[in-house]
Amino acid sequence: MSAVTTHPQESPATVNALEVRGLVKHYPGVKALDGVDLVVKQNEVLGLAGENGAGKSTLLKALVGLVRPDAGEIWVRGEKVRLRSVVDAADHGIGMVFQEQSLVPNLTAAENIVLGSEGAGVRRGVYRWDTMRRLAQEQLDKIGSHIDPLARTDSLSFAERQMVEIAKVLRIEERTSHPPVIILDEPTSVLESAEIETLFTQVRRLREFASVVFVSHRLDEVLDVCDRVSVLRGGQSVGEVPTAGAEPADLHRMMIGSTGSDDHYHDGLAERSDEPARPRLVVKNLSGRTFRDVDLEVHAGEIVGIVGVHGSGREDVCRALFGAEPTLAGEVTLDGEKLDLSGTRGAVASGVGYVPAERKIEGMVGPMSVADNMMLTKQKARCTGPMVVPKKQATLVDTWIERLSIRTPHRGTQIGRLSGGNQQKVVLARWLVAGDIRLLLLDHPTRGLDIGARSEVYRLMRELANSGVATVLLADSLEEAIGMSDRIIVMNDGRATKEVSCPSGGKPTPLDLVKEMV
Amino acid sequence: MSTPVIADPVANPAAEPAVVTGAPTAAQRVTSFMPVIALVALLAALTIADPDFLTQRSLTAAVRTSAPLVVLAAGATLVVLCGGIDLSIAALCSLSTVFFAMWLPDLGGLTILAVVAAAGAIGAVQGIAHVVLRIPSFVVTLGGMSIFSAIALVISDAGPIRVIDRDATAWLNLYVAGYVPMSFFVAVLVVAVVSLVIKLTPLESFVRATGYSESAARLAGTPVDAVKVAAFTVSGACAGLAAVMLASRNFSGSPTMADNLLLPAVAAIVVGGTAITGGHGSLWRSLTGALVVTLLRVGLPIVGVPSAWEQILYGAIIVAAVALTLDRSKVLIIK
Amino acid sequence: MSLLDAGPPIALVVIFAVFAALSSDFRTVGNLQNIMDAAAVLAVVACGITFVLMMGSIDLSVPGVMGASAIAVALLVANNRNGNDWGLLGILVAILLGAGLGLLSGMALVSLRVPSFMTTLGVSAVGLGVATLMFAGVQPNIDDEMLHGWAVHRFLGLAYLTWIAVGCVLVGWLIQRYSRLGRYAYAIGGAEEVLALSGVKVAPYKVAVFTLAGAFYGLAGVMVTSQLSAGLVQAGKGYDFAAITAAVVGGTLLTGGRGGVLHSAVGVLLVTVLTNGLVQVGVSPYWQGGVQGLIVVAAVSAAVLPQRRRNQVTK
Amino acid sequence: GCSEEAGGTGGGGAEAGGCAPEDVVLVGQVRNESNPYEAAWLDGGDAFAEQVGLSQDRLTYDGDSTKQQEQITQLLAGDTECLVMNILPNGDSDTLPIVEGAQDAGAYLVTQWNKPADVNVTDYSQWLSHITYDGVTSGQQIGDALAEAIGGSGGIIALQGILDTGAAKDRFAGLEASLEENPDVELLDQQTANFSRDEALAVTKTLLTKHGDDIKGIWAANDDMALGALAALEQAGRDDVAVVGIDAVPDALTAIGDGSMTATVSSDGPWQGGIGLAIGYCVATGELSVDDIADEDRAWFAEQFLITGDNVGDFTSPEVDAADFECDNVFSRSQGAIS
Ligand SMILES: Nc1ncnc2c1ncn2[C@@H]1O[C@H](COP(=O)(O)OP(=O)(O)OP(=O)(O)O)[C@@H](O)[C@H]1O
Ligand SMILES: Nc1ncnc2c1ncn2[C@@H]1O[C@H](COP(=O)(O)OP(=O)(O)OP(=O)(O)O)[C@@H](O)[C@H]1O
Ligand SMILES: [Mg+2]
Ligand SMILES: [Mg+2]
Repeated sequence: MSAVTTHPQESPATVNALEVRGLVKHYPGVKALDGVDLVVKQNEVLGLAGENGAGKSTLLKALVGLVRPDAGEIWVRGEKVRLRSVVDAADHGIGMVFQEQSLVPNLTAAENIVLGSEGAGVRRGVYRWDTMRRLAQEQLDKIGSHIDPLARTDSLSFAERQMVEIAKVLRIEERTSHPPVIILDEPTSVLESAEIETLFTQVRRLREFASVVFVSHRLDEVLDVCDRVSVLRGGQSVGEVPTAGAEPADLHRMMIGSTGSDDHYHDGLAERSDEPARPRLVVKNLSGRTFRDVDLEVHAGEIVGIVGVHGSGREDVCRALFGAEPTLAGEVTLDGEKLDLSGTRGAVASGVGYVPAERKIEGMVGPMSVADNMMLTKQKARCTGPMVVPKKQATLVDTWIERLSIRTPHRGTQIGRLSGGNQQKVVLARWLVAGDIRLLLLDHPTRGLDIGARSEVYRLMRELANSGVATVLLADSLEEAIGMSDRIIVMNDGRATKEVSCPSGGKPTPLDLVKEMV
Repeated sequence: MSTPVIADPVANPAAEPAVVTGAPTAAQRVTSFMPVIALVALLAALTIADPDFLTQRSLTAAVRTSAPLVVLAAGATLVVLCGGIDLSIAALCSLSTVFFAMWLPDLGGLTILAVVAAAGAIGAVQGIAHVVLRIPSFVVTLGGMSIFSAIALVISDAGPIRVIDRDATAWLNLYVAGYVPMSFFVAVLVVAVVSLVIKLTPLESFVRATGYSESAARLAGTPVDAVKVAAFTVSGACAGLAAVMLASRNFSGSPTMADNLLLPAVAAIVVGGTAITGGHGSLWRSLTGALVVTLLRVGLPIVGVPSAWEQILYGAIIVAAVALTLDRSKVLIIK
Repeated sequence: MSLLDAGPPIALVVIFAVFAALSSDFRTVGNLQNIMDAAAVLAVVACGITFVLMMGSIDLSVPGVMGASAIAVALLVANNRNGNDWGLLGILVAILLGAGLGLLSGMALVSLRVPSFMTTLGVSAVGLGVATLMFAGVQPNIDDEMLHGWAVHRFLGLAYLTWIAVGCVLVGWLIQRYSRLGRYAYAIGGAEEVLALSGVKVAPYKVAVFTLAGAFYGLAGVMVTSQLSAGLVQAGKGYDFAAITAAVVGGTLLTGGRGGVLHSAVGVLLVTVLTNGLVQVGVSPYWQGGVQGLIVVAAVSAAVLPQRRRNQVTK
Repeated sequence: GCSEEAGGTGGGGAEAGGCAPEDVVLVGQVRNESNPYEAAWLDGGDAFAEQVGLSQDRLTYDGDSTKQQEQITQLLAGDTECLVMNILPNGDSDTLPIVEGAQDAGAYLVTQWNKPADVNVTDYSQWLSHITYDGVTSGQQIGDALAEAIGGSGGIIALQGILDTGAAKDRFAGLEASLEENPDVELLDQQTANFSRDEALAVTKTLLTKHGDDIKGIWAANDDMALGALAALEQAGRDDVAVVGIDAVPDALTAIGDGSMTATVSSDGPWQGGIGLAIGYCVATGELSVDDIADEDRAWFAEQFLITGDNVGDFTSPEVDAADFECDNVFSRSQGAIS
């Protein structure tokens, strides 16, 4: 290969921090990586964009030794390497924040931060808690986090845990004398705007002495924080763009290989009938452990967003409406009938659907097939009498795989092997297969979805709404809430404090909402 | 309410041709046959140790012997598939032998049904305690184990009760087609019926989803609690049926009769390759596992392995058998 | 301290108070000493098994390991079977034998990737076989004054063996809190896959935990030999489920990542107080097991009651 | 269709006496080899086998009733024509299926210790004999010895065996009989320690704190429990309590020798291991015919001795005596038929 001979390793000044050539990785039925090339220069922030399943995580995992590529080469600072493990990668100065959170919940934040490279924190196998705390504090200070290092990780909020992850990966700095390469796989998908800002400050600080690879499905973020963006499609590199002057639409075009629509909230599809429909969902004085006296009405065909900061109680309201969180008082009716909230069964039977935020734990059953996951709730749809009819199931599942363009080798593939976005589509499809859904509760339904998939989910939501489904949406971002909702309820400290009308054409700005939220 | 209309998706430019099917690969097929391979290997080894072991009479005796264990293990497999464990099966089986012996004079031919129903009901009570009180099944059934033993001791006045009327269970001692002991036939029938019911209905997804990820199953609206209670009920009923087999074989019921079958039954489940963590496995695997365990229990001493070495070999072989049968692609973390 | 941690101690106090109210024999100093002495062996076993349970594994090897070490120590210290008189060294060797059997469980777990349920069940059988081989039909009785004295001599009212158990709990607690082994065992129960992602090789720690547990069981076998002045193959009979019960009653979760040595120590006391109390109160021997089972279930459900949540997973 | 018998062969009592001595297969089965009494039993069986130039197959079943049945079933599925079995059934309820199995298969069977009272040996042709010790008598003998040791009055506690065994029940009945004779002896408490040394230790400790100095004696249903009780007494610093047991295991004899234990009753393990095989061998080889065995020799109590400090020297090393196993001598230790 000529690239090897022309590799500029002789001139250290221009040597690349990381270079990937022709990386190939097969999974049964999938070519996750199909000859990917990638260059990460010294002191740059490289964005990595691509649809769900494009191979981003696989590529990055190869860079930290978690995935053994079938072919191809990885060069670190002009030196060809073989990465066998995370430790190996760390020794070469490469560290990663994983897409799915990877902290040990029952250890302290400090232990998680130093895990695997305790250094002076452990001497001869004995813990030195003070040192460990100090080491962790140093890392937390770097990112300006005020988390108590000795707090148990499972007592922290999602966003705080994400900060711990970032603090943890920054320990790479202590490990090598070389400028490190730090990989962030969708670090912002669970953060709020203020936290995202902190993170970006940190990423910019990192650029001073390190290289960063940054993955996000929010293309505006990518353009904001990165110097250059490399785009993957179907396991292949399709090009690079400098971010200066680039538009999200340009990136999107490269990602999908054709022109995408600009109106990805599909506002045009929104149909508002003017006849005053009877409200479908009526919630009166609902109280639970973390919320109190919540009133809420959702009409058939309406999308109602609930916004609020962490701890506002909106997730619990959502779970309560599905019978997955105990309520202390209040009344909930669906189309005038009292909803049985003593467990999830009652809600499901009444035509309520719920898509949880923690997809991996609560949304899907990893080792089961796409088909089984899709049919888990609406068993009747694949049965004749008490019997499952494989033919019926196959047709139904394949239809929905196609309708939602779920990228899976086969309906029998384990869902755990799909990319995050495709997993989410299967979870959504679960509520749609029977066509009897009346109320859909969506908790962060687009978390981790690429822009195309997200757009499809939005269109799906619109079409469901148009066919009469009432939707409660806990959006991933304020923009999404505004873009999708007909009305927005603001929650604060467990109470619904404000209702903002949000009709097509008369949308509030994010700032308007933020004012109400704090 | 009609199915929402969804437009055709935009053409999928990077879609790779889907050549893959959901059918198991050759390697997966082999792993699902591993329990049988382990069984055959063990049989071969025993035959080499003592050529007389491989006779029709000897094999018939072995499968006849295994029947209660097969039934016990098959029932408990359901609980294990749901992610729990049932430690009470053996004690419940002992208690059921006492029931059987006590009720037989009054109920006659109906006793079998009555015992199976009673044991099923007791299993259901444990299942309900487990899902309502939210205590781990390990604890509930550990408690159940000692409670059932105590009840059995008290009602039997701490002694065996003779079964005088052997007619009610005489059919269990017949042979199907001249060679297959009826009790084993019944055991296989139970495995087949339960397996089929599960396989052909949504129960399979319910059970596996509950075992792999209970919280996801619950949030998908799966009747997790009902499935668990049902699993415990079947497990209890199977303990009752095993008790009928044991009592008919021993011509008596006794408060400690089956107590020692707990670990062999659980070993049978695991040797069959069912994941003790739930989700993955099957009743067929447990059937094979029970045969392996039975062969080890009776085969080693019969071919002349001395007592101390018998235990050492037993230990080594069950570990080796599990190493062979466990399908690790379905069980990511081995605890 | 969370409610889960507080439940078992409260249950212990309540049960203790109930028995004290019901029986004057129960609330004597002598009986208190007796309870502590009776808890000693179980406490040592529980120390070991707690580390295994913390990892989310299970250990059924107790009967085999204890049996092997009990016979081994009886044959190594001064005894009626052979001329050995190794004293402390013999005790050490017996403990090492226990550790070795634990190592075997651990190695089989990580190298053959067989679940601990099965490897430890297998190792238990192996241990019993080895013990039976060493037993060879003639009961070994110990003449070693020191080992024998551990069960007989008292310090501050408690037998030496009881102090050894207290020492084990202390050491176990220190290991759990201040050693990497202990914390990693805890972490493995919390999220094993994450440790691997962080570049920690889990396998050696798992093996080490089983080895450590085996050493505790070995010591427990030695203690039983000391109490009975004789090496019994059945020295560990019943201690497997008793120790698991104690650990679970104390608040250690079988799914791992929760609980600890102190929790288990409370559980051991609870179980021992129950056994003792039921005899003192005069419950019929037929019913004792049943009543004990009932109270264990009740205690655990009372302990989990305050922290029950909807959609919580109970396995 | 269904049939009664697998594969045809087997069944039916083989004509007694048809076996050449070298064709006889001797099998001894006990619970386990990890206690001295049962290990000695199997050794006794070996000794007899050697005497007739054969070897004994040693089977153990870990005190697991099911496993015992499974082993027997498997054994009987093999060649049974000249099979002689000397079996220790795990409990009363385990005897009948073994007997019926042997009867159907035509193997020669001798059982010991456990037999339901209402099952008659004479109803079977292959079940040659059932031998046991009179548990009521032994329980009573040691009860009396205990009463004497504590001077005829005072409190005692009883450690019961596995509750659902005939031995435990008979022995306890013997104690009750003894208590009637000794009205001043009071049974303060009774608990089960399941024939186990370890459990006896714990239970005794608890009872010692419960009843304190009221306890003058401990009645244990076997020596293992008596030895556990002795350990508990030592740990409690008590040397004023008399202890009695049953079985005459070597450690108990030592304890009686040095005065720490009061009495036990002999059960002669090596003899038991040999005698069952001997009876079977004699019938199998035709030296003895089942029809010639007197009814009172089909189910009988074997001779037993109360062992105290006075006569312990005579019992310290039980030896098998080849003469006991001669065909015309096999019933010489009979104390009469089981009533
Ligand atoms: N362990 C695995 N086994 C089988 N297939 C896999 C495995 N991991 C990934 N794949 C497949 O490889 C492809 C690339 O997945 P990858 O996770 O790299 O996508 P991604 O670009 O990170 O997507 P997302 O944006 O959704 O995170 C997908 O088709 C996925 O199904
Ligand atoms: N200063 C310290 N010194 C020693 N260990 C500490 C210290 N701080 C925290 N730890 C360890 O970190 C763990 C988590 O601390 P925390 O007290 O918050 O948890 P916890 O809920 O009490 O857990 P647990 O009850 O299991 O100990 C503790 O179990 C403890 O072992
Ligand atoms: Mg990804
Ligand atoms: Mg704490």
